Amino acid sequence: MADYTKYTKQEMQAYAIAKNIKENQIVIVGTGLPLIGASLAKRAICPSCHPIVESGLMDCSPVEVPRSVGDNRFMAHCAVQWPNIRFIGFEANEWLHDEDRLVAFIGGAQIDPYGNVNSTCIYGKGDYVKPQTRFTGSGGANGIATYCNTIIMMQHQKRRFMEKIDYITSCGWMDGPGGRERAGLPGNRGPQMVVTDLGIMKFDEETKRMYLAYYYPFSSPEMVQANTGFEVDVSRAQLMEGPGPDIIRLIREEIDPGQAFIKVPKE
Amino acid sequence: MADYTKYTKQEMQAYAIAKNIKENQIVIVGTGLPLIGASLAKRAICPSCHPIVESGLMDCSPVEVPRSVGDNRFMAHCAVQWPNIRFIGFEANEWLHDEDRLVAFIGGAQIDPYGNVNSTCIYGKGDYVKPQTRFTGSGGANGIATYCNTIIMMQHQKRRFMEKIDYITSCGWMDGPGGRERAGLPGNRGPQMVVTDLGIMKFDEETKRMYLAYYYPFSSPEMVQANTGFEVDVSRAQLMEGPGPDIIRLIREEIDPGQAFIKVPKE
Amino acid sequence: MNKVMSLHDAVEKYVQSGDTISFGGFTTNRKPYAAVYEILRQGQKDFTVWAGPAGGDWDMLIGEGRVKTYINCYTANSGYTNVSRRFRAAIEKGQLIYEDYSQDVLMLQLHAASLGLPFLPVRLMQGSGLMKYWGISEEQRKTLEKVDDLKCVEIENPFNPGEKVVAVPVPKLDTAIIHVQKASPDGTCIIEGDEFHDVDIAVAAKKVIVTCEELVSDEYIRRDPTLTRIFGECISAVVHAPYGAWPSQCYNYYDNDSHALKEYDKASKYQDAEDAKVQLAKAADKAAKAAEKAPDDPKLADAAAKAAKAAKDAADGVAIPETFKDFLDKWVYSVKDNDELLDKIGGSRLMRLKNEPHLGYSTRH
Amino acid sequence: MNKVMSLHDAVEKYVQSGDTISFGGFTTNRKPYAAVYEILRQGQKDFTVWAGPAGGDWDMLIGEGRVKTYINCYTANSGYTNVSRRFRAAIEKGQLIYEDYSQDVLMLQLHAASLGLPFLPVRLMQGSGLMKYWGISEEQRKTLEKVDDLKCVEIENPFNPGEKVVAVPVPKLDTAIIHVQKASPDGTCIIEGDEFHDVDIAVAAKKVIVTCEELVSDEYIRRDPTLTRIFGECISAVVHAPYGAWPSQCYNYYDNDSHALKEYDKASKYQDAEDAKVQLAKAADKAAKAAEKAPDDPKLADAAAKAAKAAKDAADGVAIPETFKDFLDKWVYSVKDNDELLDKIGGSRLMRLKNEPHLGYSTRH
Repeated sequence: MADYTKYTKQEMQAYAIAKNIKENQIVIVGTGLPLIGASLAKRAICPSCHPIVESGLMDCSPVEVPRSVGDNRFMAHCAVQWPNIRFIGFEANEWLHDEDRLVAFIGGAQIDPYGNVNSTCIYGKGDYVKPQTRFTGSGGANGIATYCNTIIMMQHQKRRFMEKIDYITSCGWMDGPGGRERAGLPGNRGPQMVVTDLGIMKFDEETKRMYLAYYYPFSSPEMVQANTGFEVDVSRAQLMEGPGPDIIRLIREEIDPGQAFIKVPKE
Repeated sequence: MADYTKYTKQEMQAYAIAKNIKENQIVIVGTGLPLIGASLAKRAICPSCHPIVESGLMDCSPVEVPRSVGDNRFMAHCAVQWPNIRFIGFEANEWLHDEDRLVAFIGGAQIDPYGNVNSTCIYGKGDYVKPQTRFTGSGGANGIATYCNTIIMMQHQKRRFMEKIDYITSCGWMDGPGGRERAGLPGNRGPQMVVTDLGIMKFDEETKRMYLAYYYPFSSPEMVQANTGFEVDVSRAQLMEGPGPDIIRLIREEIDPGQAFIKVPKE
Repeated sequence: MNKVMSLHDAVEKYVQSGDTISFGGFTTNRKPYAAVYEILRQGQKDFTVWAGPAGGDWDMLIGEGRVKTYINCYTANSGYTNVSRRFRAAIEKGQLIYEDYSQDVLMLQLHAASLGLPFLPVRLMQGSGLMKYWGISEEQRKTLEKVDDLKCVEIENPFNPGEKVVAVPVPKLDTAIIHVQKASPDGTCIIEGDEFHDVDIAVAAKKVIVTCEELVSDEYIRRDPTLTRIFGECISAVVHAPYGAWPSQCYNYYDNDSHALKEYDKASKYQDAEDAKVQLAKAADKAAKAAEKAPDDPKLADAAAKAAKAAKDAADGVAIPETFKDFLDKWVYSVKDNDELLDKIGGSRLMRLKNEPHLGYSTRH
Repeated sequence: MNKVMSLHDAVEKYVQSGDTISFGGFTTNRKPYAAVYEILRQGQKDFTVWAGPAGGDWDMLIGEGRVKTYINCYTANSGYTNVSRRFRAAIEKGQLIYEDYSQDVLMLQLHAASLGLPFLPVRLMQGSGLMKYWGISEEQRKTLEKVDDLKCVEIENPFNPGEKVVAVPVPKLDTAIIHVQKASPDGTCIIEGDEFHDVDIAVAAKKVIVTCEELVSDEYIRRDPTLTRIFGECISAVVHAPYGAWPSQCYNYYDNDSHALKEYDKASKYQDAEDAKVQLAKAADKAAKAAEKAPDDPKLADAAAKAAKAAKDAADGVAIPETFKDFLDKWVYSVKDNDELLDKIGGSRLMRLKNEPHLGYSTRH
């Protein structure tokens, strides 16, 4: 019989995502880990949440894990198939109406202490026009980071957590307190946390700088600091317990049985 | 047996409308006479035309005469049920693309020699804020008169054809040559003619002032001048022949058998 | 989340006096009349209105003095009443604060609100009275909390130097009310036929009431998501109100009630009995003068006699024509809710209004 | 008017070199690949592109050097290729003139074009690199006839003094190409599932080619006008191209061809054989250095040996991996038209891709 008592880093990360989704929240997910996390939340932790995707598919409950936000796996199992512009309008109006129902997962290649995220390019010896490494660009992330509270998904590596990133694709707290307002962004929205394979960072209410809020059973504050390219306050860090076997069974057998996004090591 | 050799003023007007619709034109119609005219064109004179209405219903071929532009009689028998904003965008893009396929029928309460039309209010002793007589307001007419060539439908009365109208709801040639450009309007669009119960006015290419182009078998250039509140050039007027019995039969028996818009006097 | 509630509770909870409000539908199609009647019954007022192509819906609320500011583009029960009569009377008497936009601009404004745009630039209204004349002056606008300080302003297109375009404000809607064919308890909606501006206002407004012909399950409404139009999280309350658009049309369901629309056309000529007496006296006076001027015209003499009799009958209380107030008493205030209204209309009349599927309307009424 | 024509004739007539062009669909869904292949075959180039959420469609045209200016927000065959590889290589080599907008802004720009707005004000991109960095400088923009002089500009909201918002230009599209489920000869279209930005570009573009899974009669498509999405007069040419979105998905019809998308993912790593040799040599070099640094790691040693062999096999011409050019030769240039492509894909493979109605995708491929 399968052993569900052990879990991988990614499973921990998906569980951390799921635990941070609240009752009745409208959750903007992409594919990959956030989708696994949101599916887990929907099925086991917080069934009242509403997953939506930036292509405009609202209240999704895919049977098989979709590969992209425009995938028919979302489209065939959702409540409404809106064109993208209606999604944009919905996201803007949630802010205009001062509603606090939306939370969004975004990812990126680089992040700075204020939660500004780069998913456009890494300059290397070049610049924006001729970078060393080009990524996809914004997609829906810039708009999401403008109007919504975000949870940022990152791999915890020094070269990703940098004091200064090359390019801000999705705005976090900018340069700290008041930074969003100065840039013309809604000040009452912004990154809430960064969920990585080593822990959960949050942002200090005063300074808006990242600090370690939780580490995992298999990580430690020291590991987090060692893998972060800037000084990170770990003094407030608490241990987050890992998922139980029922959660792991659900991920492996029902949510991602094909291991599209979470690889399970062979026993 | 019914006698189709005689026709009413309104039937002549509907026929005049139909004769001015061209092959493959996209025709913006409202209800009332223009709809009867367009239906006549579609069935007998110019079957390749595409009637559309400002509510967004495209390529309409109603079975029973609709009472309003949002009527289910249009909606159930059209090609596409667009929301109004797509209609607006289509009309703007036809101009942006320099397409010359659109022609629109609009009406009004007052018209001046340059084809500016008032369908908002008559001041009387009051003003715009407290007028003597209030009408519906613009509806789609202002946008149509901005972007499309128009054919204006009017009852030919002195109090309607005025040198100066109280309020311009739908812009014609403004104050004459270059007037539209000066106002910020497309200069290559504007009123093409005014079809009344007494004749067809067109606009002089040089002066943009109205002149009588056609009178009907039952009217005359003198009648037109007598019922026009400003000097109108009738020197170029020609007789337009009336409709044959086949046309009248079609209007009475097939297009508007309920006499919703064209009353037929009892014999 | 189950958002189903009674019409009474939905209107009580989500329509407040002073709200900025917009209704769905188009003149005489899919107008949310059931909710209008409930607002009339409950007494909310002082609305700032962004009326799309409107008809009797707003005419009734204007006639009952519930509208503070009326921002509009077209108000008529087209085909029945060329210009809605209480709307017209209120303006001609100087009793209504109102503003005109063209329909294109107003619909784009509602759409821009749904897209969250900060303002809207258009190439419309230029050269026309719609730009030149303001129903609400800049001074007055500053005193109206719910109205933008400017109706419109000419600005330059930053991408085409020298080109003047028109900027207009984007509405901030408190409340939207729409009537749809099918809705489910979580607020997901199916609109059949033209959606009009209903989706726009449902996204743009803070509070949204949807009344529906059929209340279906959340599972049923998801059977074919290509048919759904509104995300349930936009909706505050779902109310089951069959024939909730009566006497306007509802695509695939029923046709206009032409009898009721004609009744309203006639009744809404007169605000109330007093107004009927005054107007009939005036009409008699006018007819008498016309007859005097042409003493040889027997038709005019006849008309004058008839007008005189109508005026006298009204003055004496012998025969006062049905008025706007009477119409509302009959169809709104004397009935408790939508069920009582349907009983009053009567089952057979409702059946006669039913859509004939092969035609898309009814030939039986 | 009957607008049905062959794919060849439609592309020849309505796609010109130098056109400003946009495709419908979303990354790997309903992308108009059949038309892309025909453009590749016919040789049109120098496109100014307003790419929505793009994938292999534009990656192929970029890889073949057909794109002059690429205005984009996202380019990936998501789930198969994280960043489209010819797009990426072209940028990293400085060979592509490109501009980034956020997806929200770009989609709103296409929408604004469909609405005929003069420009578009948004509350988006503020504070980000998207405003700060311009892929195409103001100077360069002035030399590009089809590109606006400004990427964006901060302006004040005239209705909210002090509020800075971002104005962006509205695209002027020459050509749009979309793939839909059903179209009729007069150009009326049914789109099943999400319409994406397809209706927007069909209204906004001067010339529009629609390829369709099923060509139905003008009468049939009007049976339920609530299902239709595009007015025929927007459309220039209607092309019957079953599986015309292959290897992307088509809602209600077929799933992604994951084999083909994986094949493209691998092949598009290398522009051509020469590029493969260079890249494999570099990879071998890198692996050798890594192994050198950690002489005790058998895994690294193994990887270095494998990389060295691959590089040598490529250099010797013994085994060159499939390249981008090979992929196009195989699936595009060696076939004459869509029919030949379907034969090459093979009937059974097409059947395996077919949508399973109860799921909305295929489990058989």
